[in-house]
Amino acid sequence: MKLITAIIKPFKLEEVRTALTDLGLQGMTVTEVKGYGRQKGHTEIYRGAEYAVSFLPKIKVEVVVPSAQVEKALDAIQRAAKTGQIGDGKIFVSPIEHTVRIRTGEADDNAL
Amino acid sequence: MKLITAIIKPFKLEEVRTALTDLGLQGMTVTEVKGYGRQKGHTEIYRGAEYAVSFLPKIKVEVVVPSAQVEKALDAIQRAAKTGQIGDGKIFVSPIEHTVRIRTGEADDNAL
Amino acid sequence: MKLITAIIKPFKLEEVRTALTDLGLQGMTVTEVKGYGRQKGHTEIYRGAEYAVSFLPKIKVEVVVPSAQVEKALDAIQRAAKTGQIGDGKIFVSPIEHTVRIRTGEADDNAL
Amino acid sequence: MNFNGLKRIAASACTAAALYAGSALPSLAQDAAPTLDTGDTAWMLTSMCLVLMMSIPGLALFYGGMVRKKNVLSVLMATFATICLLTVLYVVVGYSMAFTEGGEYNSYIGGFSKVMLAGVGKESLTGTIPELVFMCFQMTFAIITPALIIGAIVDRMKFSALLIFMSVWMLVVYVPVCHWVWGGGFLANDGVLDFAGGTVVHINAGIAGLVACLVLGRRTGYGNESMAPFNLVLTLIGASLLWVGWFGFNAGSALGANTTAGVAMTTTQIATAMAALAWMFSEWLVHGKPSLLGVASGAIAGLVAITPACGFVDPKGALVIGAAAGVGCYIMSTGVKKALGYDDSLDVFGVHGVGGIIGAILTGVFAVEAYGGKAGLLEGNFAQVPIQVYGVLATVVWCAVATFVILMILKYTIGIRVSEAAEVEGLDVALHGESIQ
Amino acid sequence: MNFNGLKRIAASACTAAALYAGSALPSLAQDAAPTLDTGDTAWMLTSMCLVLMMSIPGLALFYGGMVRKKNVLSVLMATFATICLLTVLYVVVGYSMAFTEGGEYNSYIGGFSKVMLAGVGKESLTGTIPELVFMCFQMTFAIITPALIIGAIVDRMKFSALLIFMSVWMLVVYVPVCHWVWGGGFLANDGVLDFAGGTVVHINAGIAGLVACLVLGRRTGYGNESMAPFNLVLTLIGASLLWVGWFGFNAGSALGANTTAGVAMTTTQIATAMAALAWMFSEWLVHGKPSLLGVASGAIAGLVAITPACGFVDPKGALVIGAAAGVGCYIMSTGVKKALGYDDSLDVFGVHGVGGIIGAILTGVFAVEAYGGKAGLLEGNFAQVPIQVYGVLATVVWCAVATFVILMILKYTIGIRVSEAAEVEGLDVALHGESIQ
Amino acid sequence: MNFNGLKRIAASACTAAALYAGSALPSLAQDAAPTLDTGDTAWMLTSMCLVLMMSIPGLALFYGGMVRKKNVLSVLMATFATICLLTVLYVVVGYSMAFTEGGEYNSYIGGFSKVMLAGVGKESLTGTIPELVFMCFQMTFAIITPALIIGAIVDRMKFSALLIFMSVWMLVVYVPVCHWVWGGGFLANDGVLDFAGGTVVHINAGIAGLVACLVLGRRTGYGNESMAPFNLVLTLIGASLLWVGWFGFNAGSALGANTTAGVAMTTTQIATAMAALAWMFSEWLVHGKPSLLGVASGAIAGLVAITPACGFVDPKGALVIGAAAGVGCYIMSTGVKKALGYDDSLDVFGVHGVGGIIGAILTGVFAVEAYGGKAGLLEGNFAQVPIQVYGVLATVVWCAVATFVILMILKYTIGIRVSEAAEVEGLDVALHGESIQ
Ligand SMILES: Nc1ncnc2c1ncn2[C@@H]1O[C@H](COP(=O)(O)OP(=O)(O)O)[C@@H](O)[C@H]1O
Ligand SMILES: Nc1ncnc2c1ncn2[C@@H]1O[C@H](COP(=O)(O)OP(=O)(O)O)[C@@H](O)[C@H]1O
Ligand SMILES: Nc1ncnc2c1ncn2[C@@H]1O[C@H](COP(=O)(O)OP(=O)(O)O)[C@@H](O)[C@H]1O
Repeated sequence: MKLITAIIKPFKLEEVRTALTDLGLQGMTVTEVKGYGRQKGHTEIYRGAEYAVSFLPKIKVEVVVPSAQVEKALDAIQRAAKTGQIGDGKIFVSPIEHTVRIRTGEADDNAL
Repeated sequence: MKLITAIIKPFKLEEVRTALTDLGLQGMTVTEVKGYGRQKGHTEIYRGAEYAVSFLPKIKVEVVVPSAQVEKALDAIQRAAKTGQIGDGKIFVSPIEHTVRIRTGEADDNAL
Repeated sequence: MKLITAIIKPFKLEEVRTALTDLGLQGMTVTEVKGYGRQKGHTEIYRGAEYAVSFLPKIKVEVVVPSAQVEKALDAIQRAAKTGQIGDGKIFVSPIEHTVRIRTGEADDNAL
Repeated sequence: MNFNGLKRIAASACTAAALYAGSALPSLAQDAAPTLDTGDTAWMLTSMCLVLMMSIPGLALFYGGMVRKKNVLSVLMATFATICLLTVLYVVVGYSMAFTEGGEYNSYIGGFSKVMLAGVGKESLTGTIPELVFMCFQMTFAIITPALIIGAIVDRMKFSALLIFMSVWMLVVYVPVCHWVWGGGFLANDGVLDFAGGTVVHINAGIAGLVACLVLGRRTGYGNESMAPFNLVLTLIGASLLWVGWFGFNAGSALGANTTAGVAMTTTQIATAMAALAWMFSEWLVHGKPSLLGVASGAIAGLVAITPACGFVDPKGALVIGAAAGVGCYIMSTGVKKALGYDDSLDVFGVHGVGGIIGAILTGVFAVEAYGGKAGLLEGNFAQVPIQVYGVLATVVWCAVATFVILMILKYTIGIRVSEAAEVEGLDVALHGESIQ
Repeated sequence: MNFNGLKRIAASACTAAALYAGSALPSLAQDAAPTLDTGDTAWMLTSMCLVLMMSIPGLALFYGGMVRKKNVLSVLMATFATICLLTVLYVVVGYSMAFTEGGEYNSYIGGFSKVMLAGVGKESLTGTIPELVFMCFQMTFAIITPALIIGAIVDRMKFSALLIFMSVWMLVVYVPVCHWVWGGGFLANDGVLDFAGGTVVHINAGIAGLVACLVLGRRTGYGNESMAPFNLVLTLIGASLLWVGWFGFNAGSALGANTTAGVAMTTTQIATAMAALAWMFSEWLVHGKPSLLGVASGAIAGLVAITPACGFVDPKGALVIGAAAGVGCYIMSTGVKKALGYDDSLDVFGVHGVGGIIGAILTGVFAVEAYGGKAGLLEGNFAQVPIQVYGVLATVVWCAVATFVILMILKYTIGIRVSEAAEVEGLDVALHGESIQ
Repeated sequence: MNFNGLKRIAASACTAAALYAGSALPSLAQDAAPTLDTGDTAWMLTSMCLVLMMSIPGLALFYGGMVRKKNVLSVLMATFATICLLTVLYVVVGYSMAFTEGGEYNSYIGGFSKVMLAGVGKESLTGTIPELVFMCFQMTFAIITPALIIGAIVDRMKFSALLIFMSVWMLVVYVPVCHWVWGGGFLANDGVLDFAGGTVVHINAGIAGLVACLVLGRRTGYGNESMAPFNLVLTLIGASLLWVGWFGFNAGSALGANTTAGVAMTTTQIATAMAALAWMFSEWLVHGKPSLLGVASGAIAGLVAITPACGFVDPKGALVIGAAAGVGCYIMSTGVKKALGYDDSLDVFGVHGVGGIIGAILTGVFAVEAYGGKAGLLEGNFAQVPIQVYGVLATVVWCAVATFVILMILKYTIGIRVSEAAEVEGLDVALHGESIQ
C-alpha cells in the first residue's frame, strides 16, 4: 500500500474527493494546512503595522491505496486539482507497510 | 523506527493516549482532521439551501516508536479506539529512517 | 527524496522557515498540531472543575527535499528551532518515492 | 406658518395614531406653540440610541454571521462605513430634502432650506422634542435603510462602488420616498398608513436588494460550493439587538413617551414572537428540524411586517400579521428563491421586501380605530387596503427603476463587481487587507 | 373599583418602597384617577428593552459560551425559541392569570378577565404609565424566568420537550408565584418583601433547575470528558449585557423614574461589583488564580441577591449582600456541587437559587426604613426575617413539587432526553442541522 | 447653603451650556429648591446604563479583539475586574473626594463628608435628578477612565499589579482632575470648557497609557513576531457599543433630557462619522486599502475629540473637529508611533490622548454662544484657546508625574510585568487558567 498525500487549493477539495470516489476509493483524510512556496502571499496592515502573510491556506488530502491503484489515483488527483495557476500544489507518494481497520481488525488492503 | 498513524473518533483520544503511555511511550502528536469513509455524514440546511457534510471530525494520532514496539502499540490503540461502530478509523504503519531530538540532538531511538 | 517532518514550538516557525529558504528550499507545508511529551501541560479550572491540558500547541513543518539535502536541512531546522528548553520537539525523516507538481505534471526533484 | 405647519405634518405622519386619538401629544393636538416635554425627549434620545444600535452592531452582525469566514469582515466594514458616510450626507442635505417644504414639487421632494441644518437651532422644537433630536432619530432611519441592502450584494461588490451606490441611493430613493410618506408628500396626503416605515424603509430596501442582486449576478460558486454561514452566534446577537433596538424604531415613531408608544411596543413584541414561531414550525414541518437561523429570520420578518402597522393595530391583529409574515417570508426566502434561482444572498427581498409588503397591506386590514385612529377592512373601511396597495406600488416602481439605473451607470463606469480572484481569496483580504484568525 | 384597586395592588407590590415612603409615585399615593407621566413612561419603555436584552442576547450568550462547541447553537436556540413562545403565551393568558382578580382563589391565582389582553385598552393606565407598557415590562420577567432554567439542562434535553416544559412551567409555576407576590396573592398580603423578583424569578428558576437536572440526569461523559467552555468571550458579553439590562429589571421595578429607581440602581451596582470581587478573591485564594468565568459568575450572583433587596436597603447593606452572595454562590457552585455530584450544568441552582435565597433573607436583615419604607432586623424589626423565610419556603415547595411532576409526566410520555448518539454528535447538528465553523 | 451650592457647582460644571443658555434646567437656573423631573431622571437612568455598557462589554471587546488569541480573555478580565473594584472604591471614597467641598484645599481636591455616601439620602437631589443617580452616572466615568489605560499595557502586565495600579490611579489622578474641572476646583473657576470629559477622561487616560507603556516596556517579540489582531469582529462590536453608549456619556452630561442633550447628541454623531471617514480615507490613500480596524479606530477618535466640545459647538464645528481627529489620530497611531518605537499596544495615547487634546483645543476655537453659551475663537473670543491649552497642560503634567511615580513604586515593590515564559504561553492560561477553544 502507498500513502498518497496531496496538497491542494481549498476550493478544489470537492472535485478531488469526487475524482477519488469515482475510482472506487472509499476513504480519505483531509487536514487544513498552510503552505509556503512559489505562490506569494499577501500583506495585512493593522494601524500601520505590516504583517507579511507568506503561508497560504491549503488542504492536505491523505489517501492510502493499494499499490496497484497508485497511478490511477495520482492521475485523478492531478486532473481534479489542476487550475494551471501557481500554487496548485504537490502530490507525494510514500510507503505504508501495514494497515488496520480499528472496527474489525481487518488488515492491509482489506482495511481500506 | 516506525510511524504509527491512527485516525480515531475524537472522544477516544484520552483512552488512546493512556493506552500508549501505559506502554511507556512518552510522546505523540495529534491533529484535528476531517475524515471521509463508510461512515455517512449529515446534512445542514440554511434557509432551504442544503449542504451535505460528508467529512466528519476525526483525530489523527501520530506516534513514532522503536520497531520492536510496533505490535504492542497497534494492539493498544486498536483496543482503546474501538467502539465497534462504523467510523472507528484506521491505523497505518510507515517507516521512519531517522529521528532527532531538537533540544539535545540525540538521534533515533534515543530521541523518542 | 525524503520527507522531513519537524515538530517545533509555534513561535519558532518564522526562524525555521528562514533557515530552510536560506538553503534554497522553496516550499514547505505547516500544520497546527497538539503535542504530548515530556514537557508538561497546565490545568484549567472552570467553576471548580479541573481539566488537565496535557496536549500543548506545536507546529508541524513538513518539507520534502532531494536526498542530497537532507543533512543540511536537518541541521538548519535543529539550529533554528532549538531553545534548549524541554519541548523543543523532534525531527523525523521518512522516504518519499514519488512527487508530482500538480500545475505542470513535473515529477520528483523537479517538482520540488 | 408654513414652516411650523410643515414640521407638524412631518411629525403628525409619524404620530397619526396619537393625533387622531387626539390627546397623546397635547402640544401637537392644539395649535399653541409646542413646549419641550422632558419625558418625550428622554424617550426619543433613547430611541435614537436604540435605532443606531440596530445598525451597528445589530445589522452588521446579523449579516456578518451568515457569510463565509473569508468575507465576514468585509460585511461589517460595508455596514459600518455606510453608516458613517450617510450620517454626514444626511446632515448636509438629506434631512432638508426629506423634511422641508419643497415648493411646487413638494408632493415629491422637499427643499434645501435646512441644508447643513441651517435654521435648526438649539431651541427649535418638533412637537414636544428638540428638532435636533427629531433629526437624529430620522437620521438613524435614513442610514439603516441603505445598509439593509448590503445583505443582497455581499461577497462580490466593489467597496468603492458600494459607497457611491449607497450615497446616491439614499438621496435618490430613500429621501424622496420618506418625503412622500412622512414629509408631507403625496402618499401622506393620499392617506397611506405607514407608522414606522414598512414602505419607506423595508419595501424600499427589499426591492433595491432584489434589483441589486440581479444586476450584480450570483456569487461565484453559487449552487456548487458550500456557502454555509460562518458563525450563527453572530447572527443571533445581531437578530437580538435588532429586536431590542426595534422598539426605538417602532415605539420611538410615536415621537414621545405616550400611549401610542405603548401600543407600538406591545404589537411589535407580539408580532415578532409569532413570526419567529411561524417560520420555525414551517421549517420543522418541511425539513424536519427547527433551526436557529430560521427562528431568527422569522423574528426579523415579524419586526418588518409589524413596522407599518404597530401604531394602528391591536394585539390580535399583531398576532395574525406576525403569523402571515413568518410563513410568507419563509416560503419566499427558501422555496421560491431556489426555484427562481436569483442570489439574494442574505434574503433582503425575501424578508424585508416580502415582509414589508405583507405588513403594509395587512395594516389596511387590521387597523383599529380605537388604537390608531384609523379603521381598517375588518372595521368596514374598504378604502384603506387599496390605498395601501397604491402606496406599495408607487414605492416599488420608483425604487426598482431608480436602483436599476444607478447600478447600471456604476456598472459601465467604475464597475461594481470584484475580480473572481478577489472573490475566491475572500473580500476581507482582497479589499481590506485584514482577516479573522 | 375592585379592578382599579387590583391594578394598584399589582403596582404597589412592585413599588412598596415608593408607596410606603409615600410620595415617589404621587398619582398612586392619592386616590385621584392616575394620569400618564411621560418621564415615568419613558423609563418603563426603556426598562422593557433592557430586560428583553437580558434574555436575548444576554442570557443566551452567557450560557452559550459555557458549553462545548457542538452545543452552542442549541443553547442559543433554546433561549430564543423560549422567549418567542412564552411571549405569545403570556399575552394570551399569562398576564391575566398573574395580574387580575382571581375571585375566591385570588390568594393563589388570578382570573381570566384579561385573556388576550381583553379590556387592556390603549388609554388604560397602571399607576402613571400605560397598562400596555406595564404588561410588556412584566412579560419580560415572565419570559426570562423559564429561560434561566435552560442552564441546568443544556446538552441533553429534547427540544420538543423543552418547549412544552417551558410553556407549562410558566403557567403552573411562574404565573401563580408572581400572583402571590405581586398580583395581590397571599405572600403580598403576608408582607413578604421582594422588590424585583428574588423569589418570583430567581429562587423559582434555581429550584426548577435543580429538579430538572436531577430528573434529566448527568451529561454523558460528565466527570470523564473535558467539558471546558467553548468560548468565554460569549459568556463575558452575556454577563455584561445581563448587568446592564438588570437596571431595567431592578430600577425598572420602581415603575417610574423616581427616587426609588435611584436607590435600586445604586444598590444594584454596588452589590454586583462586590459579589464579583468576592467570588474572584475566593477563587484566587482557593485555586491560586482569579478567572474570568469566576468574576462574571460572581457578578451574576450579586445581581440575583440584590434583586429582592434593591429598593429596600442602603449602600452599606448592598455591600454586605454582595459579599455574601459572591462567597455563598462560589462555595455552592464549586465545592458543594462537586461533593454532591449532581450536574447542574451551568449552575442555575448554585447561582440563582442560592443567590436568590441569600438575597431574600438578607432583605429582611438590611431593609432600611428611610430607603424602602420597611425596617429590617438591624433596625429592630425581628418579624421580617421569618416572613422572608416563609416566602422562600412557600416558593421552594411549590416550585419543586410542580416542576418534578411536569417533568415526570413528560419523561413518561414524549421523553425528555435526546439519544446518546445525538449527545455525542452534539445538539447543534442533531437537533437543528446547523453548526459553527 | 454651602452644601446645596456645592452640588449646584458640581452639576453646573457639567451643564455649563444649559446654565448659560439659561433655561434648559430651570430648577437650576433659579435659586428655588430644585424638584425632581421624571423626564430628566429617566434620561439619566438610561445614560448610566449606556455608559456602563461602554465599559462592559464595549471597551472590553474593542480591546479584546485586537490582541492575540492567547491573551484575549486576560484583556476582558482586566477590564471587568477593574470595573468591579473601582465601583466599590468610588462609592466608599471616590465620589466624596470628587464632588464635595474640600475646604481650604478645595481648588485641588474635595473632602470626605460623603464617604460611603454619607448624607446622600434617597430624596437628595442634584439639579432635577436624584443625587444617587448623579452619583451612579459619575461613577461610570470614574470606572471607564482607568479601564481605558488597559489598552496600553495588554499582554504583559501582572494582574495583581494592575488592580493596585487602577485603584491608586483613580484616587490620585482621576478623582482630583475630576474635582478640578467638575467639582468646583481651579480649572472650573478658570473657565476651562470640558463638556463631557475630554480632559478629565481622555487626555488623562491617554497620557497615563503612554507613561505606562514606557515604564512597562514593549511586548516580547514586538516588531518581530506577528501581533495581528485575533478577531476584529469583537473589535467591531466593541466600537459600535462604545459609539451607542457614548450618547449617554455626552448627551447624558447635559444632566437632563433638554435641548443641550439634543445638541450634544447631534454633534457627537456628526463628529464620529466624520472622523471614521477621515481615518478610513487617509489609510486608503496611504496604504491603498480601507480597513475595518481603521474605520472603527477613527470613530473612537471622533467620539473622543467631540467629548469636550459636544455641548458647545454647532454641527459645522463638529464636522471639522471630527475630520481633524480622524487624520490626527491616524498619523499619531501609525507613522509617528512606528517612528518613535514605543509600544502603546492598542493606541490609548494615539487615540484618547491625541484625540482628547485636539478636542479640548478645538472646543476653544469652535464654541458657539448660541449653542453652548460660550463664544470661541471664531466668534472672536481669543481668550478661550489659551485657557483650554492651560487646562490640557495642567492635566498632562499632573497625570504624567503621578502615573510615573505610582508605576515606579509598584515596579520596585511587587513588580509590574509577568515573566517572559508567561508572556510566551499567553496570559489567559498563565494568569487566569482559562483559554478560548
Ligand atoms: N518541498 C515541499 N515540501 C512540502 N510541501 C511543499 C513543498 N513545496 C511546495 N509545497 C506545498 O505545495 C504548495 C504549492 O507550492 P507552490 O510552490 O506555491 O506552487 P506550485 O506547486 O504550483 O509550484 C505550497 O503552498 C506548499 O504547501
Ligand atoms: N483509504 C484511506 N486513506 C486514509 N484515510 C482513510 C482511508 N479510509 C478511511 N480513512 C479514514 O478513516 C476514517 C474511518 O473510516 P470509515 O470507512 O468511515 O469507517 P471504518 O474505518 O469503520 O470502516 C475515515 O473518516 C477517514 O478519516
Ligand atoms: N514518539 C513521538 N512521536 C511523535 N511525536 C512525538 C513523539 N515524542 C514527542 N513528540 C512530539 O515532540 C514534542 C516535544 O516532545 P517533548 O518530549 O515534550 O520534549 P523534547 O522533544 O524536548 O524531549 C511533543 O509535544 C510531541 O508533539
